Amino acid sequence: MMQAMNIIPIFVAIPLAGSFIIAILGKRPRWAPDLISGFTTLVLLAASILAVGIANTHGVLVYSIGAWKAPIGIEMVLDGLTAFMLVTINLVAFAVSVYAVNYMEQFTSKSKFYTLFLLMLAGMNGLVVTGDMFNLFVFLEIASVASYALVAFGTEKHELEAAFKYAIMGTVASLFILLGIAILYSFTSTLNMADMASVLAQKESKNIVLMVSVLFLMGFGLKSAIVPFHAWLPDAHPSAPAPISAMLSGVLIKSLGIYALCRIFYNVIGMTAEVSSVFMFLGVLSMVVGVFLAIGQWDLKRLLAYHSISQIGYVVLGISLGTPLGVIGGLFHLFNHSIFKSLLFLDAGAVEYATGTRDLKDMGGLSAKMPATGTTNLIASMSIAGIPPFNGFWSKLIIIIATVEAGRYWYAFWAVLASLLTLASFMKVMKYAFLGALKEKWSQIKEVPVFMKLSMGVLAAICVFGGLLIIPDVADVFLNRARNVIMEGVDYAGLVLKSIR
Amino acid sequence: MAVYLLCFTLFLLGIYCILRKRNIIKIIIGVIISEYAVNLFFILTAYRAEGRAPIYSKSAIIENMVDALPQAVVLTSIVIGLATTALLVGIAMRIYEKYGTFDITKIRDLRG
Amino acid sequence: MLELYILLVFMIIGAIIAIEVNDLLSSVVAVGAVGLGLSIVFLILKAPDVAITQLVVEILALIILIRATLRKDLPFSTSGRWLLNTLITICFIAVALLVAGKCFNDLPEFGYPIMRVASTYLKEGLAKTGATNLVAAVILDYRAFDTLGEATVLFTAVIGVLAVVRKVGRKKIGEKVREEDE
Amino acid sequence: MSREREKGMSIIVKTITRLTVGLILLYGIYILSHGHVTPGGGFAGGIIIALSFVHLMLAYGKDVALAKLPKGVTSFLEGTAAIAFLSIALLGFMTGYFFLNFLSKGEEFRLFSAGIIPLCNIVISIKVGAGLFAIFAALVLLKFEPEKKEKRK
Repeated sequence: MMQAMNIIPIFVAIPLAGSFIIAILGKRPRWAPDLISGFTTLVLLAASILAVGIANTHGVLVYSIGAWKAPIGIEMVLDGLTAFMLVTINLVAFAVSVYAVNYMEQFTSKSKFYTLFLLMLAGMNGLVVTGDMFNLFVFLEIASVASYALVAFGTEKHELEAAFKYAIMGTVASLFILLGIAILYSFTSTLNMADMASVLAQKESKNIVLMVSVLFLMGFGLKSAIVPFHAWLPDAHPSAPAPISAMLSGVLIKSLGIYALCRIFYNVIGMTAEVSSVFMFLGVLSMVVGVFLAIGQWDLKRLLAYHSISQIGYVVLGISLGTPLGVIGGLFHLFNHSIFKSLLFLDAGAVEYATGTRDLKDMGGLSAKMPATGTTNLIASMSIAGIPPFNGFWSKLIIIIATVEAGRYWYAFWAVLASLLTLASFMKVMKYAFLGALKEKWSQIKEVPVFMKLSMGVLAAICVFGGLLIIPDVADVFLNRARNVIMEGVDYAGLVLKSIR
Repeated sequence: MAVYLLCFTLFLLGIYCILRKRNIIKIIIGVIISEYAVNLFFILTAYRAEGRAPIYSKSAIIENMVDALPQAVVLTSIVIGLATTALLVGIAMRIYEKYGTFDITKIRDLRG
Repeated sequence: MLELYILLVFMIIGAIIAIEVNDLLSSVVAVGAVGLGLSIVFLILKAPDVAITQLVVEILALIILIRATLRKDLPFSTSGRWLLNTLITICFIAVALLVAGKCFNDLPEFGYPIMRVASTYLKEGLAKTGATNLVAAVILDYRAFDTLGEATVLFTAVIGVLAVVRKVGRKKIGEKVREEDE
Repeated sequence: MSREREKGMSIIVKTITRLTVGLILLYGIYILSHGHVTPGGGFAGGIIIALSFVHLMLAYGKDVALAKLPKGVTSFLEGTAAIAFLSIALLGFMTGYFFLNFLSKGEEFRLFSAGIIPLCNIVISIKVGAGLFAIFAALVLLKFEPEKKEKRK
């Protein structure tokens, strides 16, 4: 038991150590940042796969930092949902880290890039692993501050502007969240999530729960770019360097936004019918608005960014249904979306790397010159559009079935419609960018270097075989564990507190 | 109660400044004011009537100390606020360098 | 607690001046006044650690902000439909205050916190950690992990600022760019 | 920025700075080393130390201050202090728990008491001082003028 527990602080300590070492070493020797970052993310990936096994055998594991038992000290909690998020985050991070070895040659100060990247990773891992309300805020800030700087990393006009917009909105979101935490602290007089949930269960107050729900909805809604709060995303995500776009769209909005929303609303405050219907409505709204805005775009990365909003809508819809099938669909779509959206952004980065443009009208026939990029992009496009047998199909299917089962026929209709529009939009991408005749001016371009191809290949393979995750035996280890955490709701408190004693 | 409301008013003033002002530095000032308000709110919840600071001293026996936890939390959030402000000012100065203005009505190449 | 109310009103007036005045330097100075007021409020509320930190952070933040507002040619504009937008925001603020007022009614009364967890710190803090300053005991022992996170946020901001102020962001592949020794 | 500014301010300011900057630095060290006994601590102390260098920079111009504390040194100090803080946490990890206060608590009210708390304070103050000075230096060195635009005089 003790041995297994010791894995938990590793998720924060290793990326922090990696980033500090890179910061000290600087750029001498030149290969050191690449190596350290790749090694760190590889270790983290291995550890998170191990964590899935540990969460399976031990159930809920609690690590008390500094040997102070909750609620006095800070707790780290490893349960099914945490392990699920850790695998998602670290898988994408590893692929991105490999990809960046070649891609980031276009930018100066590669060591600063890796430092910020690992800090962002540490922030996300810490946020997912923690069991303390204020600690969650601190790690949220680490990840956000690192991401503001990374969006501005190119230091061109548009990048700075997008970064400023993103930074202001992100800071306002953080302030809302902190105010919510302050009100909750005053009411419950504790900061530990499990303890807070048990106090809230005993002590009813409609007004405070309403106020705190609104604050958290605005705060985490801004972080996860659900529709009324989405204005920053289409600027910020395309402006970042491609590996960071992949991280932001792939995992950052999910761990900072969706995961935190799930954890707080399901496990701490307790989900009510009104809140879940608000979430469902916002989810459907994001789904439809995102896809309609995406269709008209000609900038490849901007188009992908709008699709992120739309796909986040599916995740929110699935999770907020609250039925076992809906939650599992939402979580599965969260995982799938991380994979294929990262892959799409990496492909867009590869196109930009080879041709120097992001304008779809300018491209054409690139498949002939860049077969690896073309193939992986085709796989990812079919995944996001929901074509069998790729992973996106299965998760969308589950969400739609769950919606129909719950009697929300209109929502199911909109989900199908958004899926069709997504298909149309990605047919446009394939047609203009990769298929058709090669334009004269692109006759000299070359396929991207080996590390970029490698990471795109790995992600594409997961897209193809990702559907296997819902085979019952496999799902029992991975997805069902995460679903159980959400479904058990405020009983979370009891489980965690029991596991401390 | 009235104290809480005054503090919340300060928070809303900051938010108003962020939403309505069209100058980058003013927006940063709005963020700073809101941050102050949230920190103040935390400390207000910690206050205990007739309380003493949570520090022991050799000469006096102190009972009735105020809540120490929010003070620690606010120390953390003050420094986080400073870090965010520094980064925002850094980005703002670079924007000034590129666009030659702090006015965001003139800085809108990106339309979402 | 009359002085508390006076200071709070002073801070609100300072904030309004900072928001509405049309000169950036004056506006920054007004924010400084608000911050100093806040620092005194912290002292009144028996939080000397926070007061010291707030004071020095305030000074540094002001210096940084003044650095950004040194230039004179900073144009100022208010966009159109001023009246309508202001009315909407004031309505929004009024609604928010109303909701918040209801919510704050349910909070423990000012001056009488519940101290569920904190009483443990106050009772056992000295014996268990050896620090007479209980705030230090909380930030560096009971909740040291938060402090690690906080130090990391600052580290991130430093690296972020250094990354953002680079003169040349992009280069051609293989090209050597002279980077200043950062 | 005009030429004058780079050389620093007037002789009066310079003289007073020479007298006070040491005191400010000393006060910062006092605040940080007594963080566990009296109000203050690593963060406040670190910021005061950074402020003493900022003070020097404002009065004497950036060259003098950067000669005293070059940029390479600040970033090295910052990274090293960060690593040191993490190692304190990891040393606790080796002896049982992450961030375990593994040193003896000592006698109350003494400077050397409270286990790892004073150590953390020192490390944090180095980190905060170096980091904030690095931020300030970076912002001062940034040429704060619009590009590709005639200077208005």
